[in-house]
Amino acid sequence: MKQEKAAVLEHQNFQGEYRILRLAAPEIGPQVRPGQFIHLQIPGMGDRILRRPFSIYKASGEGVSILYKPVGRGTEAMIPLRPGAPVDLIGPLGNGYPELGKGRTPVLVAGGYGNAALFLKAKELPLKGVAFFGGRTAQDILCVEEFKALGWDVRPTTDDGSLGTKGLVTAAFDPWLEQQDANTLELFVCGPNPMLKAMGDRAMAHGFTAWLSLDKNMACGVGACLTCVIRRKTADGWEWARCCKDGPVFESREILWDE
Amino acid sequence: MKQEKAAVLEHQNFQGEYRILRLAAPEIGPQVRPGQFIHLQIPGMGDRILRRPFSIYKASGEGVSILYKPVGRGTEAMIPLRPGAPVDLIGPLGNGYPELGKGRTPVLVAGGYGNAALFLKAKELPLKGVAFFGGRTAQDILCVEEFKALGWDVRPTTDDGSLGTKGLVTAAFDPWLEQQDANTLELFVCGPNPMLKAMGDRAMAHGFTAWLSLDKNMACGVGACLTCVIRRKTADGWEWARCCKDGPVFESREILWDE
Amino acid sequence: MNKPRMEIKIGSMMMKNPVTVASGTFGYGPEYAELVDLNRLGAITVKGICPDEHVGNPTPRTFETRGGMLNAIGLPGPGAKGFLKKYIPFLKQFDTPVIVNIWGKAMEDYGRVVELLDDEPAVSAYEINLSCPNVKEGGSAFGTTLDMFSRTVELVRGKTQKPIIPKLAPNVPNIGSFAKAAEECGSDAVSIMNTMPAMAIDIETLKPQLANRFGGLSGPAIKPIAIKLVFDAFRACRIPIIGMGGIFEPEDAIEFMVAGATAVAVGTANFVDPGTLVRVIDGIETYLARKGHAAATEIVGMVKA
Amino acid sequence: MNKPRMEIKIGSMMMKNPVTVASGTFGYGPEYAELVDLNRLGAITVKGICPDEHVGNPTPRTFETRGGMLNAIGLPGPGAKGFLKKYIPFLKQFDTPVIVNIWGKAMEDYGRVVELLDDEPAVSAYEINLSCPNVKEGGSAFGTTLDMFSRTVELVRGKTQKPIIPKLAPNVPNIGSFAKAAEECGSDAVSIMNTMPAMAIDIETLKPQLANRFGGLSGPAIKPIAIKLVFDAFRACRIPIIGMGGIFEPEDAIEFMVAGATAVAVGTANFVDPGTLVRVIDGIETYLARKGHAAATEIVGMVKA
Ligand SMILES: Cc1cc2nc3c(=O)[nH]c(=O)nc-3n(C[C@H](O)[C@H](O)[C@H](O)COP(=O)(O)OP(=O)(O)OC[C@H]3O[C@@H](n4cnc5c(N)ncnc54)[C@H](O)[C@@H]3O)c2cc1C
Ligand SMILES: Cc1cc2nc3c(=O)[nH]c(=O)nc-3n(C[C@H](O)[C@H](O)[C@H](O)COP(=O)(O)OP(=O)(O)OC[C@H]3O[C@@H](n4cnc5c(N)ncnc54)[C@H](O)[C@@H]3O)c2cc1C
Ligand SMILES: Cc1cc2nc3c(=O)[nH]c(=O)nc-3n(C[C@H](O)[C@H](O)[C@H](O)COP(=O)(O)O)c2cc1C
Ligand SMILES: Cc1cc2nc3c(=O)[nH]c(=O)nc-3n(C[C@H](O)[C@H](O)[C@H](O)COP(=O)(O)O)c2cc1C
Ligand code: FES
Ligand code: FES
Repeated sequence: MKQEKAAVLEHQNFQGEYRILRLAAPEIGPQVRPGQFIHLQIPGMGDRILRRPFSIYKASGEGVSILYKPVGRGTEAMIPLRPGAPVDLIGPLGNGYPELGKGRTPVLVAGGYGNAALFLKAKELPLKGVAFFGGRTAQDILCVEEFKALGWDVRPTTDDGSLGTKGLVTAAFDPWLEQQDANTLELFVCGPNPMLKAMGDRAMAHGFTAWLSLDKNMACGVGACLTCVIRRKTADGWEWARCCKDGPVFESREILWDE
Repeated sequence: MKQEKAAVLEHQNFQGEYRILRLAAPEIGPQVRPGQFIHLQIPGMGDRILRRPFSIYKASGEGVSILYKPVGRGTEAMIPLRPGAPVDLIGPLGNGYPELGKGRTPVLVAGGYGNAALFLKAKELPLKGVAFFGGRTAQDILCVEEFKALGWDVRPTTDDGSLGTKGLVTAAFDPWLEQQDANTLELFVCGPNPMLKAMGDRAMAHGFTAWLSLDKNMACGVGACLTCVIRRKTADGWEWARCCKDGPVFESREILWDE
Repeated sequence: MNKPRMEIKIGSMMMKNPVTVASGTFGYGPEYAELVDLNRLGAITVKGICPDEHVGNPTPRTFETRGGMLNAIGLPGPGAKGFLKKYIPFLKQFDTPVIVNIWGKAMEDYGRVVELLDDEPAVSAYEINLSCPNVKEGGSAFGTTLDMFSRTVELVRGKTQKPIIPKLAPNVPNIGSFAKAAEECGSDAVSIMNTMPAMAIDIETLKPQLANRFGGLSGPAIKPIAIKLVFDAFRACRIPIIGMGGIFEPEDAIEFMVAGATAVAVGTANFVDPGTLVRVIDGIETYLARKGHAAATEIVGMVKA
Repeated sequence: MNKPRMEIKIGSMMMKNPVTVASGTFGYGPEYAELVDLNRLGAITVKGICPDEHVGNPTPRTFETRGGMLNAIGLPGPGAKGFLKKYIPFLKQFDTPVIVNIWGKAMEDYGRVVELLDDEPAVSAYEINLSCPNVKEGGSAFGTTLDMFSRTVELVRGKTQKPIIPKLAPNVPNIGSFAKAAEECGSDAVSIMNTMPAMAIDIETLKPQLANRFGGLSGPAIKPIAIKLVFDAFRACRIPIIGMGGIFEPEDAIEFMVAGATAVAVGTANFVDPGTLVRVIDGIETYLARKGHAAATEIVGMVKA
C-alpha cells in the first residue's frame, strides 16, 4: 500500500459510456494483485472531498489502468482529466482474489465494471473456462475480445438481447450449471449486488465456491473508518468485515446479506 | 443590471502577470458606463462560493473585457478558462465615474488594474490631459500605449525606476501639481487604497475634485448584503455607503477613512 | 396532469409558493428587483429591523470559508420608521407578502418595533430574530435560554394579530424545546436556522477576519445541521417550520420540506446566483409533479425515519 | 537559526509535537501505518473504546456533503480487553504516546473502561467522549448537560492518575461553562470539537442517507465553528485545549493554535490525504521558524481579539 502522485497517461472513451484512465504509478503498479483496487483523489470535485475507489483493470511496472462510467459527481469530475494531469492514488488496496483451489474449474461472472475488475484474474488463472458477462446492451459488456484472446469461453447476456442470451446473467448461467459437476466449480464474481447475491445463493445451494467482490461506499479505503462494513458470519453469529481491507472479495458463505 | 450566461472569447497573457479575459455578453456590454464593474462567478473555485468583482476594461455590443492578476483563490482558478467556456456574470454594476465638470481639466491617476478601470473613462473624456500611472516595475503599468494613442500625456512612476520616475505616483504628481491651477483639476483615480487616500488628501488640501474608485471585498455586489460599506460623511456625521451600489466611485470629500 | 398546488399558509399569511428569502441576504427588496421577479416569490423577508436606526459593525463584515461564508454585518438598518418610509412604497408594488425580520437590543425593543410597524397593512408577518450571533447587546441570549425566549415571544404576541415567526438559534442541544415553547407562546411558525456562531483568524496578522471577531456561518456547509434541526423541531411542535441553511438547489429545498419544513428560505445562494430563487420554485413544482403530488404540503415531513 | 521547540505537554503526557489524530479517523494505529510514519506524530488517538465489545450502527454509516461528511459509525469496537490484546503490542513499537478515546452507554461504563485499561503503561491518556451524536444510549446527553458532564468527568478522574481529556460537544450555547467544569473536575485538557449533529435525506427514497438517521458533520465545513468554540473555551479555562474540526492544511492547524489550542488533531483529512499529518507537522514548524518563535507554545491563544 502506497500513496503516490501519479500522472494521467491516457484518458479516452473505451466502449459505450465507459472510459479508460491509464495512470503512471511506478510504485503502485508492480504491487497489484488481481481483484485489488485503488483509491483515487479526483481533482476538481468542487466541495466534495472524499476519494473514490476503482478496481484495477490492468497493472504493470508503469502503473495502472481503470475503466469507469460517469454516474455521479466524482466520476463526472474525472472527464476533463487530460494526459499529464497529476492525480493522487492510494493502492493497491484490498485482499484481491485468492488462488484457484486444487482440482477446481474456474468460472468468471461479471457485469459492468466487474469485467475490468476480473481481467487480471482471468489472465493469471492457470485454467481458462467459461465467462458469463451480463449487461443492459452489447455496449455494456466490456473486453469480450480480450477475454476471448486469453482463452475464455465468453457467454454474454443482455437485457435487450443485443448480444448473446437475452436476460440476466443467470439466464445463461443456470442452464449451464445443470450440466456441471457443481462441486468442482470455483466462481470469481464482480458486478452489481443483486448479481453477487444470485451467485452466492447458487454457490450455497449447489455447494461450489464463489468469490464475490463487493461494492460498498467507502471513505478511508484502508480499514480505519469502518464505513464499508458487511456482516461476516462467525462460529457463533457475525462480525463486521471491512470491504476495503478484509475484502472487497469474500467467499459467498462468509456473507450475511442485509435484507 | 443583468445576470447573463457569457462565454469566454479570448483569454491570454496581457502584460507581466496580468491577463486579459474577453467575454461574450451582448446584454451587459452595451449598458456599460466607465468605472463600472462586473461580478463574476468563477468556475472551478472548489469549495469557495462567492463571486469576484472586476472592473470593466473594455465594453462593446459584443461583451466586456477585464484585466486581472492571479493573486488568490478566485483569480488563480480563472487561469484554466478556455475560449468557449461558460461563465456567469452580473453587471454592469456600480455608479461609475461622473461627467467631467464644466471648465475642469481631467487628470488620471492609477495603479495596477486601475489602469484598466480608467480606460473607458479616458476614452470618453472630452479633454485629454496628464495620466499618472504607478507600479512596481515597468511590467505593472498597463496600457501605456493605448492611453497615449487616445491623446493622454502618460507619466509613469515605478518603485524600481524601470519606467519613468522612480518612486510612488506622488513622486511625479506632487511636483507637477505645484505648477497647476489646482482648483480647476478633476482627478479620476483607481488603484490601491494608499494611492486613493494620498490623492484624496491632496484633493482636500488643494481644493480640487478627485473621484476615487474603491476596492472593498464584496459578497452580493448589488447592495443587498452590506459587506462592502465605507463611511460617507453627512451633514451631521456619517452614514454607511455601499461600494458596490453607491460606489465604487466616491468624491474624496465624501469619504471618512478608517484609521 | 394537473399542476401541483404550490400555495402554503403561515398563520393567516398565504404564500403562493413555499419559497421566501433569508433575512439579510436580499436587502429590503429593491436590491435584487432587476434580477429576480419579486412577484414569483412566496414572500419577501427583509433584513432585520429594530425600533431605531442602527449602525451595525465595522468592516470587514464577511469572510469566505470552505463551503460557506461568515458574516457579522451587525444589523445596520434604518429603524422601523425609516423602513416604512423608504421601502414600503416599493414593496407595495408587488403581489407578494412581506415578512419583516425584527430584533432588539433589549427585550422591550421587540415590542416597540412591532408597535411602530403594525398599522402598516403591507407588513404581512414578523420573523423574530432571537438568534443573531453578531450583536453584542444580547440577541443571541434571547435565543438560547428558554425563559428569555418565551418572554420575548409572548411580548411580541401581545402586540400584534399578524403571524409571528420566531427564528431559532442553532447552537442549542434541544431545538425541540424552543420550537415547542414558540408554539405554546402562540407563534404561527418557527424559522430554522439562523447562522452558526463561528470565527476565522488571519494567521499572518493574528487578527480575526471579521472586525466583530465572531460571525455567523451560512451556506452549503451548514445544510446538514439545519436539516437535523428542522427534523427535530418538526417532531416537537405542530406549527409550520420555515427551513433554511445552505439551500442552493431545488433538491436542497425539497430535502428541507421532506425533513419537516412547510416553507423554505434561500439565503447565501442569492449572492452566488440570484437565479436560485426561481430555479428552486420551479424545481419544487417539477418534483411534486413527477412524484404525483397534488400539493406542496403533501411532502412536508414525509421522511421515512 | 535554531529549530523551534515543537514539544507540548498535556498534563504529564509529553508530545513531541502538537499534532495528533482525531479519534475514529485513524483506526487503532495499524490501518495507516504503511502510509504515515507513526513515530512522527505527537500522539496517536485511537477510536472510541467502551468496556465491552460493541457492534455499532448498520450501514450506510457515512455520507458525503458539501465541504464535509456525515458519519454515524456508532462506535463499533473490540471493548477494553479486546483493544489491549489486539492493538497494544502493535502500538508499543512506536515512540509515540497513545490517547485512548473512551465512551460508555451508561455513566458507570466510563469508570469501568478506565479500570480495565489503566494498568497498561502504553495507555498514556484518556480522551473522554461525552459528545458522540451517534449512539442512542446517551453519549450526547453527557456532553450537553453540565451536571451529567461534571459527574462523568469526576468519575473518570477518580479512577486514574493519567491525563484525562473530556471531548466537548459543539451544540451548546456556552462551551466555556463546559471547559471550566472540566477544569474544576480535575481534567488535564479538553478536546474541541466532536462532530456536529446533522442529517441528510434522499429525496427520491425519502430515507435518511444514514441508517442511523442522524450523524455527525465533520470536515472543512465545520472549521469556523470549531475555531470559535476553541476561542471561547480558551478564555474560560486554563487547561490546554486540543483543537480539531476540518484541519486539512498547516494553516488550519496554526489557526486553531492561535485561537487557543495547545495541540490539534487531524480527522477527516486523513481519509482525503493521509499525507496531511506530516504536512501539518512540518508546516507548523516552518511557520514558527518564519515568524521567529522559539516554541510552538508561543503562538497558543495569541489572536489579537
Ligand atoms: C471496491 C470498489 C471498486 C470499484 N470499481 C469501480 C470501477 O472499476 N469502475 C467504476 O466505474 N466504478 C467503480 N466503483 C464505484 C466507484 O467507486 C464510484 O463510487 C461510483 O462510480 C460513483 O461515484 P461518483 O462519485 O461518480 O458518484 P457519487 O457522486 O458518489 O454518487 C452518484 C450516485 O452513485 C451512487 N453511488 C456512489 N458510490 C457508489 C457505490 N460505491 N456503489 C453504488 N452506488 C454508488 C450514489 O448513491 C449516487 O446515487 C467501485 C467501487 C468499489 C467500492
Ligand atoms: C470594484 C472592484 C473592482 C475590481 N477590479 C479588479 C480588476 O479589474 N482586476 C483585478 O485583478 N482585480 C480586481 N478587483 C479585485 C478582485 O475582485 C479580487 O478580489 C482580487 O483579485 C482577489 O481575489 P482572489 O479570489 O484571487 O483572492 P482571494 O482568494 O479572495 O484572496 C487572496 C488574497 O487577496 C486578498 N483580497 C481578496 N479580495 C480583495 C479585495 N477586493 N481587495 C484587496 N484584497 C483582496 C485577500 O485578503 C487575500 O489575501 C476588483 C475589486 C473590486 C472591489
Ligand atoms: C450577509 C447575511 C446577513 C444576514 N442578516 C440577517 C438578519 O438581518 N436577520 C436574520 O434573522 N438573519 C440574518 N442572516 C441569516 C440568514 O437569514 C439565514 O438564517 C442564514 O444565512 C442561513 O441560510 P443560508 O445558508 O441560506 O444563508 C444573515 C445571513 C447573511 C449571510
Ligand atoms: C468516521 C468518523 C469516526 C469518528 N469516531 C469518533 C470516535 O470514535 N470518538 C470520538 O470521540 N470522535 C469520533 N469522531 C469525531 C472526530 O474525532 C473529530 O472530533 C471530528 O471528526 C472533527 O474533526 P475533523 O473535521 O477533522 O474530522 C469521528 C469522526 C469521523 C469522521
Ligand atoms: S472505507 Fe474506511 S474502513 Fe473501509
Ligand atoms: S457587496 Fe453586498 S452590499 Fe456591496
